[in-house]
Amino acid sequence: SSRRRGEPSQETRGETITVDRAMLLVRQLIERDRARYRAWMKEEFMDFRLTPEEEAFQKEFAAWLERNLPDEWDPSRYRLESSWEEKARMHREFQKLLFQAGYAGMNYPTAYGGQGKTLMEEVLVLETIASTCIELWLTGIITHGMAAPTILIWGNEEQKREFLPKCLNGTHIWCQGFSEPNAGSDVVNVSTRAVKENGHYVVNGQKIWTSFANIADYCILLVRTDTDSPKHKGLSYLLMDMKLPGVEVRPIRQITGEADFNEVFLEDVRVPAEMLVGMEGQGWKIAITTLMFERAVGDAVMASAFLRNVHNMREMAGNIKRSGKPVIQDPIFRQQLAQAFIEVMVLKHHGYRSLSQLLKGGVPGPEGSIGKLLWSETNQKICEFAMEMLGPYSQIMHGSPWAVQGGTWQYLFLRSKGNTIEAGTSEIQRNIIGERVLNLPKDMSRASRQDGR
Amino acid sequence: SSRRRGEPSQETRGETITVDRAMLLVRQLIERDRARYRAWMKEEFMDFRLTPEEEAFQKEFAAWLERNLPDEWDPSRYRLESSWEEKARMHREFQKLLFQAGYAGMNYPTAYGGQGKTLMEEVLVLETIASTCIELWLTGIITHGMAAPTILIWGNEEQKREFLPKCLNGTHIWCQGFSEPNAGSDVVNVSTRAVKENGHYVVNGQKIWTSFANIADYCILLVRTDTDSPKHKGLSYLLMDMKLPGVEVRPIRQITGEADFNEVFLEDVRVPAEMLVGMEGQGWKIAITTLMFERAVGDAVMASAFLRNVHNMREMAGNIKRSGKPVIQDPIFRQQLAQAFIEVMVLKHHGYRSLSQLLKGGVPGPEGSIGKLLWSETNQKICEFAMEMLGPYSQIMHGSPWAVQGGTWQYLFLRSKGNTIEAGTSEIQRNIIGERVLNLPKDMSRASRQDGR
Amino acid sequence: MDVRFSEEQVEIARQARRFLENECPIEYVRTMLEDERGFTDQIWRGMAEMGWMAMRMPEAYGGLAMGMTDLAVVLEEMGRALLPGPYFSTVLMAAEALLEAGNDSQKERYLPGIAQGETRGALALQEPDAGADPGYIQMKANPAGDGFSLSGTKLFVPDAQVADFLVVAARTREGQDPSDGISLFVVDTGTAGMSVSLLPTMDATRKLCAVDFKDVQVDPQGILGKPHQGWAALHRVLQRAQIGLCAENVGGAQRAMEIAVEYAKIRVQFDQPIGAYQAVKHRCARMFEEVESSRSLLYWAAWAQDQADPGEAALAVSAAKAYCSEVNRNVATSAIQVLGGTGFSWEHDIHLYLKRAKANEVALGDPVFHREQLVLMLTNG
Amino acid sequence: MDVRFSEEQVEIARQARRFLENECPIEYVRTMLEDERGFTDQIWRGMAEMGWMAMRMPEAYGGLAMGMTDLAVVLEEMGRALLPGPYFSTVLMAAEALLEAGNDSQKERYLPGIAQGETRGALALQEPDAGADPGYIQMKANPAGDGFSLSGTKLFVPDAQVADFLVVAARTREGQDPSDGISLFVVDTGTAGMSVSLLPTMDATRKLCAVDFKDVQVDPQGILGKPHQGWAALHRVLQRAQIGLCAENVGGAQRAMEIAVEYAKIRVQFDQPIGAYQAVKHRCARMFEEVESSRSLLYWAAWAQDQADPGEAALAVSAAKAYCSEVNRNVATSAIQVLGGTGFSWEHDIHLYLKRAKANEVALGDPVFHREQLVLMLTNG
Repeated sequence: SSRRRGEPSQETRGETITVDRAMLLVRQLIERDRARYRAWMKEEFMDFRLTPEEEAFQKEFAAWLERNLPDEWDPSRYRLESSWEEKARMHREFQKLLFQAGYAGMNYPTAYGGQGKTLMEEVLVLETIASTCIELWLTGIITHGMAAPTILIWGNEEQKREFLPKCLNGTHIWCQGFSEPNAGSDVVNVSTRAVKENGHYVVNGQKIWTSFANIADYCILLVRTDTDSPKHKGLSYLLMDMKLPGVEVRPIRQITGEADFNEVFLEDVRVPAEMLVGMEGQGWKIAITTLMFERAVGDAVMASAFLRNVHNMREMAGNIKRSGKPVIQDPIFRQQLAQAFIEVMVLKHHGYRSLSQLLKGGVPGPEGSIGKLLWSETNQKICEFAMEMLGPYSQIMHGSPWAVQGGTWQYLFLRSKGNTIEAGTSEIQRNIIGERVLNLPKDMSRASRQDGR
Repeated sequence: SSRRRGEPSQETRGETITVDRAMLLVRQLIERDRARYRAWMKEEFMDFRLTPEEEAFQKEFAAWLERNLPDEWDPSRYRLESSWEEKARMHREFQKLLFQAGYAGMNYPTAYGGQGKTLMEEVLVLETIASTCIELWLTGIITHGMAAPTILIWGNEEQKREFLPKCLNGTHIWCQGFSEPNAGSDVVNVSTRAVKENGHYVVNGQKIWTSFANIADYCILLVRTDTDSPKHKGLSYLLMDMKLPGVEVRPIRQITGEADFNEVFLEDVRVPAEMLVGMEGQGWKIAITTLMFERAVGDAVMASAFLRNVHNMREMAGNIKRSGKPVIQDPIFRQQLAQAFIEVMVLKHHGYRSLSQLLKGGVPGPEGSIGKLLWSETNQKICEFAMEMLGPYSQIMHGSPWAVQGGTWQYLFLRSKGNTIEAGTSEIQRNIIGERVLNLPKDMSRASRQDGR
Repeated sequence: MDVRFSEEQVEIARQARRFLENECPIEYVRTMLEDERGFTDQIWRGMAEMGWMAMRMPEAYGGLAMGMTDLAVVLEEMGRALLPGPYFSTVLMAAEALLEAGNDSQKERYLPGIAQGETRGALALQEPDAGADPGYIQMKANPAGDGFSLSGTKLFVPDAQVADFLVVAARTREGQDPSDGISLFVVDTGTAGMSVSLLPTMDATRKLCAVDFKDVQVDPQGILGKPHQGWAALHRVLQRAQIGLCAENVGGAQRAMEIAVEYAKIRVQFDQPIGAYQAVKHRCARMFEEVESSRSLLYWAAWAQDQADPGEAALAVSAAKAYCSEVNRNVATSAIQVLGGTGFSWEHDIHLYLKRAKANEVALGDPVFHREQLVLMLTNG
Repeated sequence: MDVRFSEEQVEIARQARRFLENECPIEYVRTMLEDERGFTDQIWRGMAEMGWMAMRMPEAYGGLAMGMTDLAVVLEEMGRALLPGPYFSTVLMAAEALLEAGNDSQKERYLPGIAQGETRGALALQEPDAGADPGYIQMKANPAGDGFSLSGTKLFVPDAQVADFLVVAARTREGQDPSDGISLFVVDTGTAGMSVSLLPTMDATRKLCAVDFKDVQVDPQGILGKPHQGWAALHRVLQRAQIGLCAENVGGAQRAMEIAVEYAKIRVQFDQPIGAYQAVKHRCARMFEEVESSRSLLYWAAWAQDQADPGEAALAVSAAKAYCSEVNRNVATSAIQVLGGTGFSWEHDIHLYLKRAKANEVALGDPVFHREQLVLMLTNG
């Protein structure tokens, strides 16, 4: 078949699909990748190797990236000196460059601006970006990691044609409106209301911890359309234009001093009914499946970014001194460096295992929580080690000539403290593993809840 | 007043005392110590120093111990080669020696065979024993740490005159029958029944994890005398002769290979009614208060024993080699040695703080759980460090000429794994701290229990 | 033996708590984050009136002749309040150095001014290649006339930007061991060739500076103690300053724990307060264990400094500095996790505790350094 | 890239599980604890029939010419079953050394016998002062006639008490670096001057021996590979054996976790199964994370040994050996805590898992050693 993944097919065109149909579709899409994949892989062995084609592609892209990296880019400058407006501009330009060169959306159908290849090529692109300039790409992580995959899998034809190309070519930046002030870890506890009225959803409520809301063009928004159903069944998934009247964004400054998050206040915001993804009541299902797919890809990409940090740490160990001797000569810090490397390798090969599973037709399940725990805790550990290695230099921030490696570690260290909180706390992840993977009983208070999630 | 702590006083003689009266008595007894203490202490400063009298006493006892230690004693031989019969015999002989020299029961009234001094002298004796030959003394830990203090504080005059001298002079060894197979951490879940009948309690049930039951003369036994009251209110505290018909002891072999614990089966055991301590229904209160007092003393004594282990570890580090070089030259193991020392110092000075509180009239509370957590986790950590230091030698057990330090670490390592389980698991201790010290709410399932402990 | 506080100490603590609650609320701390001086004259005067500047000075210089144990009580409260400003640099570093090594005229010149809240000092010690080793001193002081000439760079100098004078440690000769050949100097900050620049630091509640020396001339009156043999005095000064950091750590960790525990009681998730869940409850219990344990070592170290032999005193300091540092860092980090998103926001105060904890951890020897010191002592003794 | 098992590998694992469940139930393991040989002829024959002795041997010697990835699948099952006996010493150490360094006649002499389950070997490597460093080889082999004479002591030699021959690593000259000057020898255990004694060890499922050599003569046929240059071959053998230990660790940890999780579902305390409490639930979740993570590194290391360049292969081995060792130890320890008093009793099997974990942790380089190796590789590369 010459039809590519996610291209409009008879059965989905113009039709609102059900949850089960959508899951089936996801499996079918992956099945096609798998079929192509089988031809490449050595059947006899578990194999971490890239195929020759993959390896050639990776080299080609790395060379392209090397030539095309924007001059103004530098990780600590981008992170610590650029305003959000500058970050948004640089990200859009970078994404546009990627798009024009044919490296954006490797696994998206060509009909929507993608390259019609497999997820494997996409991962190779993302890993390469992560190992050199992840900062530039991070600004688009909701766009590419959440919004576009959701629209591709769950969106109707109009939504796909409207939004996917603009995600891939750098026109749109998206943000994610899931968390609410009174929900916390209890994510389904969404109280933002959407009432259908004259072909619009009228939305009222408040979102919090919304990255990029201050620069985003659109928002993937979880709203409650039904207050009678059990908690997770009354939710719906909207695509909201951030320029609509009634949307107000207030930045939240976090402990790094920067404002990576925002509060979003929604007052009588009129979102056109066509902006509903799937059907009313499917919001939670849509949010959760996309999240699980994203995670399998994210781990390998994260590992690539962390490996760069470990290399930076190794370099730093040769320069920073204790009692006049480079830290790299000290067995204690050598152990830490090794441990950091080991844990990044765990994340990387865990990611490859998940990815392999995904490419071969498996659907990622609750064991994806391991990846969340691994990346967040590994990053925290690397940052702790680096700060210990820095000794008193751990105090000197970006902007001083005495700052080591541009003062990036101080930012990363503080930022990492949010990792075990954002995207589902470690406590929630361990509940998921305990209850949904190991089948341990729920505790009484949560077991007694009605929705029985 | 020339009356010493715990001497029979008008108001308690021959009378069954109530719980509140008993607590009051405890406070009064301590108050007397405190009054004596005030004369010694420097009022101006927090002071860890011993008074000149205390220091002289400590030296005198250390010298005595040095001269009088049984020849046959050697820690690893005592622990790993002696049968329980031999251990019991050696302990009795040692305790008798202590008694004859006037070092047994320093803080017990002379009327009951004690020395009529304060708890401080008792702690000095125990610390000195712990730092040289704790093994000899451990066989009597239930006798001296649980049975005798309980009888002293809660027992009636007859009980005190009958049992205390025999505890102190080495005649009796006691064991503790609290835990039951189906209770686990839920200690109040006692189902061993005692029914009063013709001046006896007829006892039926099963106890588990009973140290020394195989060599003990008597047992402090927690039984249920009332099945209608809430769990912890229907318990009573008996002193049971282990030679009574119907008592059957079966050793439990633990992971070290030795059998330090036993199951005790009780079938129609007729315990005379005079062997009830306090009143029916007071069993839980008696058990818990004694436990808390014991803990405050135990921490400093444990620290003294652990410090000896850290010194052994230091010595070992000079002998064991890695790649031909003594481990003591390796900064990684030096850090571990230091950390072991630090944590023992934490335990020691935590113990001194608790002890000080106790001597000055405070009643130890639920924060005593810290001590339990500290000693158990510190001991586990020291043993882990020592085993890492030993490298492949960690495998070689007592009995081989290649065994390091008599193969004692292997025993200690395995034995230490029980520390966070016995005497209240770490999980239970942290519930106590969370709920009773920090006043955090109970979780729903436990909050919903009737007894509301 | 008596390990409880005397009534006097309890009263000192109570007064300190009251003063700091009034004068150093968290809003004051936040204002001082942005302030280059890092303190107001008003609070400084108030602290002098409380007698805090002179607690350990002899009565001859207006002091109270108290011990480290008493000072630790106050410092614990300062750590709890995250007190910004040059108290630590002036009282625990500069004044202690003068008390240890100064001659009568040097003491006379500086101490009364410090006691009255008019003079501030700092200790220029740490060097760029020293890492966490406060005893690694390579900056040269060369003989010049009947005095010395200082050249080089000192880093991480606390609150030098508001100091009237600096105590400087420099090497006047190469010794047999690193501690031999170190001399101490006292130099007014206006002296030619000295330049002080503020460093941008993560913990902005205690400012750190770089101090450059370029042929800074010190006359004989500026030599503190016997030349070449400054290490012994400096080592004693450092021990007290390290105890000071331990006390701050205990106070800070105590407060961070309280914040987390209070939040755990009121924040509801899945229909019950999060403190009811063992994951949070046991986390809080661990904080309590750690805070109480660090307090036990602090008390030991402070007591040993006042009362025990020098060997035990040094041992206790290194044990406490290693342990209390890690506890404060762990507790502050753990508190953020309990607080969740709230704890990750700039608006909430908990991050200020984490940042001070990290600063205290690496100041005057980090845990790795102090554990190594401990083993040196344990294997020599 | 494809990181799932092939169907063939899944089938190998299934067969191994079935065989070991039948032939190596825990009662068998317990019986072997007390048995000096540590295995029965029956199980050995069965394992040979399964083809496990010869999985990695060339077909010429009766082998299946498979990779480390396939072998790892079987070893994971063996770790799960705590298989006692000389499989590891014979197949992963002695046979691998012959495959790496042996000439045709040496291979011909030993390999077919091993493949058929008739011959057993062991590797005499570790020395008393080596600690965790398997590469610290000081025992001397002096030239004697046209062969060599061996004198010295080897310790911690797995299952030498039932070996027909030993591969011995000894120093034939002092080299520029420690790896230069090492030679390998193959010596039958009956040879005069050699004495083998069983050591009493904590993990009695794998016996360890001390082997004394007193002027043991080795003729030229006993020299394995090029004299003085044995390290390269030995290093490759060690890597595979280390992967073998990783696989055992993953299998053991997996089983220990399952035991703990099952218990947490049925053991009731305070009216609900203990697995409902987060303290236990999250402990179990951590075990799962750790087991899966160790599996990820095991797969990488086994794959890299078969398919990647030698640099990545060595890196992966050290990463996996450090990590999987700690995971198995942690999981077994944690399982005891979940099991409570039951887990502390000899009667329950969990302690056997802890003991094997500790044995595997220190065998062929402990985590500290392998982390140091990693940094050596990362900083040279």
